[in-house]
Amino acid sequence: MTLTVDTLTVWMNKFADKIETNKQYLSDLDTPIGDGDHGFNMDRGMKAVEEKLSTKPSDLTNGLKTIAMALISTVGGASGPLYGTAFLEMAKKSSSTDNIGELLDAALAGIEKRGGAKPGDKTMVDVWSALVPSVKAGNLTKDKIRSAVDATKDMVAKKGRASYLGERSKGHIDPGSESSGYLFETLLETEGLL
Amino acid sequence: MTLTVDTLTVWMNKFADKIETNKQYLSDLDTPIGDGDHGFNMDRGMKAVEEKLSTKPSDLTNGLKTIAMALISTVGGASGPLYGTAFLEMAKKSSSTDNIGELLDAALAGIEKRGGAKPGDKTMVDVWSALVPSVKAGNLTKDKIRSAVDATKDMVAKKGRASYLGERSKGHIDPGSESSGYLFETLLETEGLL
Amino acid sequence: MKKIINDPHDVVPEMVDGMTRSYPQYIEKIEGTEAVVRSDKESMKGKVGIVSGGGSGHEPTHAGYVGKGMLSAAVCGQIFTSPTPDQIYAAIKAVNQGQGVFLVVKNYSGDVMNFDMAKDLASMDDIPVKEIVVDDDIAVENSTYTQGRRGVAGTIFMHKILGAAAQQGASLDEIDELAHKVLPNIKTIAVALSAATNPEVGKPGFVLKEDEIEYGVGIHSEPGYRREKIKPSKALVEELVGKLNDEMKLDSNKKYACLVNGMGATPLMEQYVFANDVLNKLEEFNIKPSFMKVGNYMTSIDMAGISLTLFEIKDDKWLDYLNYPVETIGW
Amino acid sequence: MKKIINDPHDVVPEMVDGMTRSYPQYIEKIEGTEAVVRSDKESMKGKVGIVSGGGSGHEPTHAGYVGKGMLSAAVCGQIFTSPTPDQIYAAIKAVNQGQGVFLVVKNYSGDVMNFDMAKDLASMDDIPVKEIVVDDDIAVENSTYTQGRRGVAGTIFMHKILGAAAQQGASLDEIDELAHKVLPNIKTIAVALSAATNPEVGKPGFVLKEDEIEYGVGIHSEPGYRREKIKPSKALVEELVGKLNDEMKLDSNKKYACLVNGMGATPLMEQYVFANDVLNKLEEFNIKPSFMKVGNYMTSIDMAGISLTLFEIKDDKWLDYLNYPVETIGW
Ligand SMILES: Nc1ncnc2c1ncn2[C@@H]1O[C@H](COP(=O)(O)OP(=O)(O)O)[C@@H](O)[C@H]1O
Ligand SMILES: Nc1ncnc2c1ncn2[C@@H]1O[C@H](COP(=O)(O)OP(=O)(O)O)[C@@H](O)[C@H]1O
Ligand SMILES: [Mg+2]
Ligand SMILES: [Mg+2]
Ligand SMILES: [Mg+2]
Ligand SMILES: [Mg+2]
Repeated sequence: MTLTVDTLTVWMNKFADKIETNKQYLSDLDTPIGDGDHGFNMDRGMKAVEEKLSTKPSDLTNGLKTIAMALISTVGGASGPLYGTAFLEMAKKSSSTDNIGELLDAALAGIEKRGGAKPGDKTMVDVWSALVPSVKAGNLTKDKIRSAVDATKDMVAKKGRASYLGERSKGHIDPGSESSGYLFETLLETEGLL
Repeated sequence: MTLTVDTLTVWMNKFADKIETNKQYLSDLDTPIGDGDHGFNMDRGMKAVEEKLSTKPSDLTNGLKTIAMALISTVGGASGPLYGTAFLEMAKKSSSTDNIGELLDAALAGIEKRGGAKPGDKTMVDVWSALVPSVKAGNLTKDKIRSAVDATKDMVAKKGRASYLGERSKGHIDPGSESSGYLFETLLETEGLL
Repeated sequence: MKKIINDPHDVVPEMVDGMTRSYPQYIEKIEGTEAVVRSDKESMKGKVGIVSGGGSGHEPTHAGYVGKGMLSAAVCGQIFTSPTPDQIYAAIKAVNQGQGVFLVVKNYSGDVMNFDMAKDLASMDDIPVKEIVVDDDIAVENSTYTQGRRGVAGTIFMHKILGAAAQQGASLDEIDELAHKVLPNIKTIAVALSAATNPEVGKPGFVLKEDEIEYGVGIHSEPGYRREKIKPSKALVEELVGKLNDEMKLDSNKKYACLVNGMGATPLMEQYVFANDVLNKLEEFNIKPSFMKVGNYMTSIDMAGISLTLFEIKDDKWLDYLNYPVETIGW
Repeated sequence: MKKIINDPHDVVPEMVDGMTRSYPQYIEKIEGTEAVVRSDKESMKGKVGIVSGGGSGHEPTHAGYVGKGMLSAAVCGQIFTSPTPDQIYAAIKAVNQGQGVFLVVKNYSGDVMNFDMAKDLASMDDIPVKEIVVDDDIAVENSTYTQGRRGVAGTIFMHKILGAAAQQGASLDEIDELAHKVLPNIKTIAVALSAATNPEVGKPGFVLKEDEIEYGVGIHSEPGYRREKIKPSKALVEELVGKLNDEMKLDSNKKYACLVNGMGATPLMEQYVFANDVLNKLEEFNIKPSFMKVGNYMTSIDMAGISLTLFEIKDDKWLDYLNYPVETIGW
């Protein structure tokens, strides 16, 4: 349950790969209820993260800060400040703990504060708020991730671009939730982390 | 061989009908080697001519002038001033003769002067210059008209919009020649004229 | 997708270079960013800076409105994607003259969050920053529980008015007050004939049938409120002015500015025909706009369609601001 | 065909009404015609009148260039069809102030003949009239035996220069001399991605495949000189600047004005990317344009494509004329 700069790097590289593989799919998810760019946004950001991490940050705090700054300065859109804030809050928190659960708690709080979304608003907050407790409880599974993501499908969006659709946002998975799902999946796949 | 205000009116109404029936075809001819509007231009003009003639001009000169002014002020494009000039020159000439051949001679001279085209330039001048002598000789036929029009097909345009195509203007009938063909056909069909 | 571009990923930097290099008399690039600032630095001296920006694809918005009398800087994000806080922050710093900086943001979560983060950065530098979030698109239901309405073409009226006020020496607080007074009076509604194709995406945001239109679309091909068969311009005007009237209660005793805005692929020919029908319809309300513009002002790449903005001019000073001379590419 | 219009036959009058009613500060209709004249009559007093016109479908050309410092009047023909002599004549009479009237005609048989007939009418009224026939399109081979070259986007430089000279009091003879000096230095070449659809015709002038472009098309969808697969913007610039160079022999010791012109449906985004490539290419010749414009200036209804105009500025006064302030809708 301890995050180190090394496991962080492994995690991020896996996440970057997953995003790259699924960038078209993420953008396709963003097409009916958004503007069709979520995959491209995230891919641009994670490419920058990979590049920055390749210069080997000295410690966990620096690593998290590097990721945050890379995301904030390359992703743009809604997901940039949200993912960026998540890692920035983890960086801040990492001065007092390296427990992944506590770090993710801080990240979630940051996302909620930045975007003002609550669970049920059909945003990445739904996935984060469902899965962070599982991480802390040590019982995160692929199934839990999948169902947290899929749960956004029948929600009516209250925040983000999808909210302009009102009731018609129903029936589509939220793209930011899908990419957040990848973040948790790759966390699960990172050996020696959970 | 005498043109009167009555035969002129019959002729023009027939010509207007023929133009209306074939306006799409004329515009289609104008598409590969022009701008696709010749039929619409002529139809707009001949509708105006019909309307003006319905107020029964007092004599031949007035009739021809009425036609000229209607064409000049409604057709626009290249065909407007050309057909307009043709009838204007006939109007002028009609003070000294009502012989259709002599009138058409004056018309052709006007067209040549206005547009500067010579026979072989793939314009309506080709049809007029081939057929006016036949009218004068009293041996105008449908076949002669058809072949005068068709002869423009293999010419390379030197004047008008089609000239921008150079060699590629070959293989297409000139739209202004086709409409001029209709003018001579309806002349032939007007009883008591030739 | 058939477009005059090079690598789709390079569209934004190449476009920004194209703008700044074609019009060096008005704008220049802020080193290391895709943000542009006025070339005429003299014109900014001692004035509040007005900064706007957002995703690219709405040209001439936003960079086309940078210049004396209008915006001080504009931040060009990726296509249809909010610019990042570091770039917005660079623009804030580039225009700050000690009088503070005012941000004009369109109401999209991305824009709002990125501009907020830039504001946080600026406040660490003790640069006073205030902002307005424009939400003129009435196609979307309003609600305090949701994101609310989108910012669309009416935003250019905000740019114009605040730019004129700043040029004439208004303080940050005065501009803030002006912006919030003006905002509720700007309303916009659009109709699309076809969606935009983001070059990075390579296909249109939605597909309409050969005889179909959609009312209420957003400037990023966000879906609208109704699809139906194409109608004559007069009928489209009937629908759009009707919606605006429901919202604003048009009144012959009031003054209005009117913007007919082409979405990028709609020829001026159609825009003028539409504008003529708008003027006819407003005449039925005994209204003759006090200010009018027709053209491509807030586009959506190559979307075919038109938006109609009405702006109730509550104060004659606002009309002066609209008429105030500017030196920009796009106004 | 999906267009925001009413009856296709009413497009021109409705469009002209839309323009004049939206911008009464610049233009007004000449009673009983589809021609427009400056509203600012004071600005015409004692000056030579500059009249242009042609078929409609090229908006903002021509009516958009009527106003103080530019055209005195513009005559709007049917779509892609020269206006008629009576309308041109009405415009000549409306602007004549006793100093004579100068006509700017584009080289199409229709335009040339109709303007000539109008000149004949005017000479019967003893109004001195001179004219220039613009033929800047280098796509077509030149020859004295044929119609010669077409007049396209470069025409707006002619409008601008003659308008500025007239506003500053040049005589009819001086304007005539200026026009003929300027003319051989303006050259234009275009590339199309899709043809225009004339609303009265209802279908496009030609059809290109999804990945095809055509070089050298005219502004009425006249066919060009070569079709090929779509290429990056850089490669299009290579072709078009190459053609212009063959014609003009670009020279770093000379001054140039440059116009990147969108054909109606091409977004500014693409135009700026293309402009950036043009500037790069000209840099290879060590040329930096002394004057530049990018936008929809001489459109072809809804054609997608771009034209590139280079204008060698042989006299610094020409540059002053280009920069001279105007009050128009479209410049
Ligand atoms: N206010 C918000 N709070 C939390 N998440 C949000 C908010 N707004 C948007 N999102 C998330 O961002 C995702 C969209 O990201 P992206 O497409 O990259 O940005 P944009 O909407 O600006 O194009 C949504 O799917 C949603 O999960
Ligand atoms: N200079 C000319 N002399 C004689 N006829 C001409 C000339 N220019 C064009 N034409 C005729 O006009 C016809 C085209 O007319 P139209 O399509 O109505 O005008 P536009 O070319 O202006 O669209 C051509 O087919 C040709 O016969
Ligand atoms: Mg998105
Ligand atoms: Mg034609
Ligand atoms: Mg986006
Ligand atoms: Mg024509």
